Amino acid sequence: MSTANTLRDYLKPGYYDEFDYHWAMTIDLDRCTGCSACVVACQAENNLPIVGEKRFSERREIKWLRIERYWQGEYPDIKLRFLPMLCQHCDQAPCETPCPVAATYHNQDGLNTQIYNRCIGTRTCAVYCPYEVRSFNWFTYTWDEPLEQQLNPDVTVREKGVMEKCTFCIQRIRIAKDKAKDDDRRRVRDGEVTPACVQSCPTEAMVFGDSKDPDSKVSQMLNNPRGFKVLEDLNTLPSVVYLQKVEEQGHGHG
Amino acid sequence: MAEYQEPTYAEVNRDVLRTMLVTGPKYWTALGISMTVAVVCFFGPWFYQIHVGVGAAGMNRSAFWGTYLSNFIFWIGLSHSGTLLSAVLHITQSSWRKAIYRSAEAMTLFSLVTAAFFVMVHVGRVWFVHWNFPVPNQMGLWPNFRSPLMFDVMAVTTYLTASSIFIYMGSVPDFAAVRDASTGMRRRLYTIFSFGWRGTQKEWHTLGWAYTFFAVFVIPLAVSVHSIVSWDFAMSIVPSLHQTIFAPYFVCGAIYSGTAGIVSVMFLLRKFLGLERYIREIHLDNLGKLLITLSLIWTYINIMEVFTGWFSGSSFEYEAMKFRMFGFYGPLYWEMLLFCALVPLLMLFGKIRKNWRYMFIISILINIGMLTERFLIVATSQPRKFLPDAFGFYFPSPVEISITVGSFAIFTTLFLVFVKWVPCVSIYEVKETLQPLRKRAT
Amino acid sequence: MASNILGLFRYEEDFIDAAERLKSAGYDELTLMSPIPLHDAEKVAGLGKSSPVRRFSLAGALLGAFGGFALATFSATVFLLPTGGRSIITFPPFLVIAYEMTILLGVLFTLLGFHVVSGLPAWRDVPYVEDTNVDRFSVVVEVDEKSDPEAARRILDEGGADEVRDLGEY
Amino acid sequence: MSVSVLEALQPFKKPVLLGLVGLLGFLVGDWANGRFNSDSAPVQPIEFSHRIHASENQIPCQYCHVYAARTPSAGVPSVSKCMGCHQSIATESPEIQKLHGYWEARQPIPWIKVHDVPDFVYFTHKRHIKADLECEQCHGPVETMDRITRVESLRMPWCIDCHTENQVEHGRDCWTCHK
Amino acid sequence: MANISRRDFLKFIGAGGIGAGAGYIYAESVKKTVEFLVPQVIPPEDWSPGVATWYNSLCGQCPAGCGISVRIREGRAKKIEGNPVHPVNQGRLCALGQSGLNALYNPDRIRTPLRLTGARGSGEYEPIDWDEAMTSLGGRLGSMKIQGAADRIHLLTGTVRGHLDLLLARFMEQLGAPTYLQYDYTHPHSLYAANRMVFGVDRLPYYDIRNSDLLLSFGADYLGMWISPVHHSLSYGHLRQGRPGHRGTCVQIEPRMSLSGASADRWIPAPPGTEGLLALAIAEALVDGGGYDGADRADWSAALRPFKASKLAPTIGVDAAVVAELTDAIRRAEHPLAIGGGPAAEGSHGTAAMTAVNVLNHLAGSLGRRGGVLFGADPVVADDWRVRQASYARMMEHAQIMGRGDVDVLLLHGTNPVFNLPQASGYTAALDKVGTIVALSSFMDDTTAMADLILPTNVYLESWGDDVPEPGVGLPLATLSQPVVTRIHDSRSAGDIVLGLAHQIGGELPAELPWTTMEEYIRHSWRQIYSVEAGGTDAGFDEFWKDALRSGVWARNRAEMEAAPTVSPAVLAQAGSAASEFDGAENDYPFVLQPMMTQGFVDGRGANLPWQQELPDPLTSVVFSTWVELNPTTAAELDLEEGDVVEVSSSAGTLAAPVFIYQAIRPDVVAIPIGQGHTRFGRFAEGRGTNPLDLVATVTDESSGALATAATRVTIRKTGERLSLIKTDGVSRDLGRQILGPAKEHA
Repeated sequence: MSTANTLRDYLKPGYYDEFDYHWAMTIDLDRCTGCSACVVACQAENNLPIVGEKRFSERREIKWLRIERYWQGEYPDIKLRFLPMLCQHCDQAPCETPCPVAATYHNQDGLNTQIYNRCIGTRTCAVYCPYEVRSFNWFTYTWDEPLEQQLNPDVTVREKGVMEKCTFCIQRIRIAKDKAKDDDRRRVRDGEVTPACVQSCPTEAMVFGDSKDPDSKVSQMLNNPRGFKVLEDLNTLPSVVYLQKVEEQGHGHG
Repeated sequence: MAEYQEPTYAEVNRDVLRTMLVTGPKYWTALGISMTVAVVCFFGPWFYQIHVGVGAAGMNRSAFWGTYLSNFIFWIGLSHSGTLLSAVLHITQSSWRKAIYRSAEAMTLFSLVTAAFFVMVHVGRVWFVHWNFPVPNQMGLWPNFRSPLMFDVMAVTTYLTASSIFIYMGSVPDFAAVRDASTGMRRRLYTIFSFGWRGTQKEWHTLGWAYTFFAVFVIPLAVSVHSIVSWDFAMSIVPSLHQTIFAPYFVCGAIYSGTAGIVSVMFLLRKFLGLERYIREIHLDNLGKLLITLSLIWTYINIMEVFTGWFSGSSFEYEAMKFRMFGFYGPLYWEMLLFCALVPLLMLFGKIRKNWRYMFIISILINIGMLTERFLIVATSQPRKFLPDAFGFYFPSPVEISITVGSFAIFTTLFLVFVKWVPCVSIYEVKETLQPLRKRAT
Repeated sequence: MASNILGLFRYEEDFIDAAERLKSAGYDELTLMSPIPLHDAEKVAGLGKSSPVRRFSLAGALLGAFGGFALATFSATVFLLPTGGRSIITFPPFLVIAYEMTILLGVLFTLLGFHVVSGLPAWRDVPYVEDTNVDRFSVVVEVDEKSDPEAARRILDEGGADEVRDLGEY
Repeated sequence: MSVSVLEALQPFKKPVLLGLVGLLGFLVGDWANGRFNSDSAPVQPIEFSHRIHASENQIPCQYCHVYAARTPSAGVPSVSKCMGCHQSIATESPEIQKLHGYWEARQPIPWIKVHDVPDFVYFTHKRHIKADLECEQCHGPVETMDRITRVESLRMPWCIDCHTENQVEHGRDCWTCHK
Repeated sequence: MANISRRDFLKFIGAGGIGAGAGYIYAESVKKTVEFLVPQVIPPEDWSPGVATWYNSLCGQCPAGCGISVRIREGRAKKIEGNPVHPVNQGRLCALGQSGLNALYNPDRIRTPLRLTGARGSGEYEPIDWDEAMTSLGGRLGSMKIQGAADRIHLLTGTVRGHLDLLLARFMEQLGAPTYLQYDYTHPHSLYAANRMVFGVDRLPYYDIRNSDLLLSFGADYLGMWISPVHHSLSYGHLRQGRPGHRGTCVQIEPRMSLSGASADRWIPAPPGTEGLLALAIAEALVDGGGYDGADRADWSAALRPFKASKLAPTIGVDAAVVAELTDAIRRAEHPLAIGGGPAAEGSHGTAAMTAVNVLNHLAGSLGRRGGVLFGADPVVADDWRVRQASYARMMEHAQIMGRGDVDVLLLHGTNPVFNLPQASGYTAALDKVGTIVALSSFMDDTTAMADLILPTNVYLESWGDDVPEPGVGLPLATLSQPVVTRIHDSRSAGDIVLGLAHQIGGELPAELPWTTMEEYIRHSWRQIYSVEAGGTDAGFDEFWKDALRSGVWARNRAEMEAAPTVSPAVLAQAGSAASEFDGAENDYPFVLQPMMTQGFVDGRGANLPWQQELPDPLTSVVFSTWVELNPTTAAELDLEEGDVVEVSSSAGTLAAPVFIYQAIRPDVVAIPIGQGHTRFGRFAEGRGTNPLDLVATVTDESSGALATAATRVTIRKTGERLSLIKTDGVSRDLGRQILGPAKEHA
């Protein structure tokens, strides 16, 4: 391709004309019960360390996916609403630009990725992230023997001083692509990739897929009128879309 | 002070060189203490932290930045008037600069060095800190120049280089003076330092021009440096940091604290090196006036910040502001206003402005206030970001506090070393201000 | 064989006058040394209003400006790591880099300029008396067979030099 | 008194030279280590010779490294596989005796890893073999080695260069090879 | 430099040498540590490195009986997910189920048989080998059998279903030991009792939440801990958004908002112990308002007359209007469904309350109907395990026998009564009177720590077995449990131990229990299932068996439902008052205690799993500790803030724990989570928090014998100490930031 075209590409905001895939997730808050199965699924899949009580009390837990709680109203007419919060994989991610060593960047799948072994731990990305979904390894964590045997070999174990975050289970995406290549498919089929959290969700509140494929389940969910993005005003263009909880009107508490 | 007897050229040489060549036990104790403190309070804890991980500090989720960064800003800030002031005054050819600029620039240099230390203390994997520099490497990877932090790296490096050259070139003729006044190894060293300076017209002429150019370069640089430091924060979308006013706010604050710093240093030099004849009320007076102006600007910006924050009425700004003013750190906020906005007003009175002791106290208070300001910027913004469920809290750990203390020791050590290696008052420029030798009118 | 004659002056005017006289007397190998910069003396020494140093500064600044932008652009394109929806070559930040590099190279080149122009460091030994760096003004005349050393000495003496010394050859 | 810088520099000549010599020594030492005590060819528990197997007996690589073509890791042959041949072949050789020792003890052979990439690297033999790479391209002329030796650095630039030359799809994307 | 003096020369040599040494050492120091490439000795055929294989099996974390499929790489279990083809959980799995890995690889597993050396409970054990353990135990049991003292052998297990249960039963029978009890805190005794009473079936019916469009839950935390949470969650998801344009409604009636309460459209904090009355009031309104038109309508309205909402309102704290609304809702709904459980079932008249709920279902016409209560056919494996489920009352009888010293050998397996029975019950003391306590257990828990002999058992991921979930999905199915990894310690599965013992003891036992391994036994048993299904032949069983192993589950593909039983108004009189009575006078003990199971720890069995300990509680985000939930107003009255340590005391006991101010709990109720407060249970659980069951007074529900855990009154005293609760939440209000979506103008 000619230099002129190259230059044009380099000057294009966002660089990509379009992503190969655009992995996206929808979370239906009307289905979500806050049961936290996804949280453990994530911990199991991605080798999140067991940090212990002390670290928790210091607010240094490492969770790529957490459930946020918001109360509405006052007793007795009160509601509790859950909000599963994970990396939103923003297309205009505030966290990517400030990394001085480019340890976090946007790849051709529309994923906001973190390269652990490049990270030097300035923690700027975490400060810039409005969703606060990035976790930092304040220490090197270890697993009591034989707990280390449960570690997932497809995911590396991070050392002290490294930032980490949700990857949409990129290792699963990788395996799926690998499989697709083996049977000479250009693309991964819809439903072939499910991140651990989505897979485990007992109410099927989470849907994951390629939003570029119009027939994919997620694309259909994205059209749902209840859809909204958290902190949409920041124009971070998240890849995670939440479907608003349906509030039954008409009766308060008797 | 009684009427003032202007020193002769010879006296200038004698007095100034004495400060270098004659060293009393007081100096050695001072140096010893500051070095010990630096090792015990700074390097000890730092190596411990490197061993266990940054967790040794008090930072946590939502407050990923802590005192390390706030101290970084503080020291960069403190560095800010030395070189800048010196340059500006050189361009505007105000003669009162000449007695004080050398030590002011030294302050710049050493606060920059201290600041650089904090960058290394801050990062999680300091053993990879060199990845921050655009050096060709076998991985073929380069730093990300889109990052405000990279601006920082570039700016601080440039600033360090520029101001060290600035101060060095300014001292070349004085190095020659030291050379001539000394013998043996020291003489050899200073021969090298002074490039064999003789004071020929060509040398003076070239130096004059070069020096002016340095000054011209340094002024915009200094302004850019602290703007860039402010962008580390302003470029984030964090409420109460994401503000257009931040760059001027930081620059003003920086010059403010820097000038105060100069006053403190002047006081000490004058007291301990017996330079009463060279560092005089006029300097104090002018610096005092400068300080008042800066404090007013600073206060104005602070008020504007609160006003706009309140006026916006957005929950994000509001919560952050509430936390800063009335939260756990509320008292610190008011303390900052007291020290940086109210106390300086005392300098409106000439009596106070011309009194070394008062001015010293005030300048120290101002810098305490500024240190607090930097801390508040870091500690009260992140715990109040966007998602209330993730609101947190940050309190520095013993390691952090000790390292903060140690940083002052590092600065002191460097300065103490400096006064023995470089004439802390510019000999030839002081001479310039004196009456040139004329035939005695009989 | 050449030799250097030094005249040591207490007073600035004498120094200047003596220098001027020597010059008019045709001695043009003069070295005028003073503890502080003296504009009149510089005139005598034949140094104009400006200095070639500024060319170095300009060159450095320009090189820095382009070099800085080039560096940023190059390193952004070695590994394509798109971030935050920005383009690969992003002007605002790269201009900041260019700005800093402008100053950095500007300063360094000025330094270079200083050395080139002033002829420092002085590798070999040159005529010098330490008093000139304290409170004396000194003129060094280099005289050879053609010119008359006596005349030079005389001019210096009459000019009111405290001391006239023959420094011999360098 | 002289103001010559060269003259002033005289006494520093020797220390500087000493320093330079020291530096030179350092480089020599570093090189010597790499040359004479390199970890690219460690001594294996059994002196297994690829030359004999691959070159003299013409056994194809994937006869023993069976998984190479279908899994991420090539896999070393199981002890039973070795025994498959060495029940009968060259049974008296001392090295084979060692093998028998392991087999009778039902113990795996602790081969020392020669081609090793860090934990944060995701490498799959399958893809590379499917891309028609020859084993030699990364492992060197194994069939000539009596003791297996690492010939390529297996460092990132080496990977990147190859990916670039062959224009591997997303071959320069970090997450293609990192995990 | 032409002329180098000798000294200089030496100097240079020295410098060079030192440099070289340094260089060499440096190069050595930066070398990688040696890694090994260890081959298999004999590679298993279905194995290849770097490729994961999935094995389907059975989840043993709670009695819900979900199917799991475990990801194995290089022979190690890496991840547990739901078995996609299992009808109960359809590929999904709860947090606890996924933490199974923590159980398997727990650092505190018992790794070898242990014999007590110190005093009982001292925790001083010596490791012994299996032969010794088996011979000594087998000998002991055998001799007792011969002496005819076998009735002095008791077996107490947790919920054990499927063929392991039958095996244990047969073993005990052959031994001549009549007492084989199962104790499981989660077993809903009063619900069973009510069903027996109303429907005449001793089995849980299938509650078809999935297809209902109005779900009235009387205290049943169906999304959290009630019967089969994952299955209910799936159903819930469908009920909400599964049917386009048709969203089911959920109403939750409970004093403290549970997970289900949070998800409900409407949460009604009826006073504790009055849920039954509310149900009856609704029933009354339903009959009265003509929502029910059975032949026996008159009898019903007569029977229900005392429960008129207007009359009851003061007692049930819910005014008539609400009752009317709910009644209308039921009348309007196509598939109304009422379920009961949790605190409602744990009152002193829990059975009556559950009866009321059943009656409501009957009157709403939900029995035997899609989206209602379905009655399935008999299960494929005999299910008399239910008979062995010991209620509190029965446990007390058992405790008495032990207390009398009439138990010489007590075999324990997979149950923790010391933790799950209130101190007031005196069970622990009775246990101390037992001659020999033998624990078949994987972990050193509170009860195992009392044992004289400990036989380490495999965890479920290492064991053969099967299970018939109750109620499952309303159609006969059985789940197969197979070892997904080779056992990592010197442990054996309970089944194998029993079979081993049978052979040790000898006599007719080996003949009666002819299998040498559990695998063999399970295979044999499934052969029978197959032949029944296949009509008497076992031809083609091997195929069937392969499939079963592959899919991990077998289900009869035709679901025949039984007809809905007829319900007579007489049950109301039979059940008696549905209002709960409490231990402790209201003015001494102003608050009602609600010990609640959290789905992190269930009844405490999950406390030794690090992932569960580090999982923020879904409703409070608290981790690692026990907390006392108070309503904000109550807290204000007692001037308590979050983190203030309070002393909660009942007539039975006292505990101290920090306060957590919970927005959605009745002001007169105090809720404390069960799960923490283990004396012995491994590094992750020990000495952490307190156990609320120690407060529970021994009130029982006569008609079911169940312990009325929600029928104790307590008082609260501020100790003045503070203890900051570890939680992940910052501020749990959205501060008008519209984080949960754009605000909608309310209709």
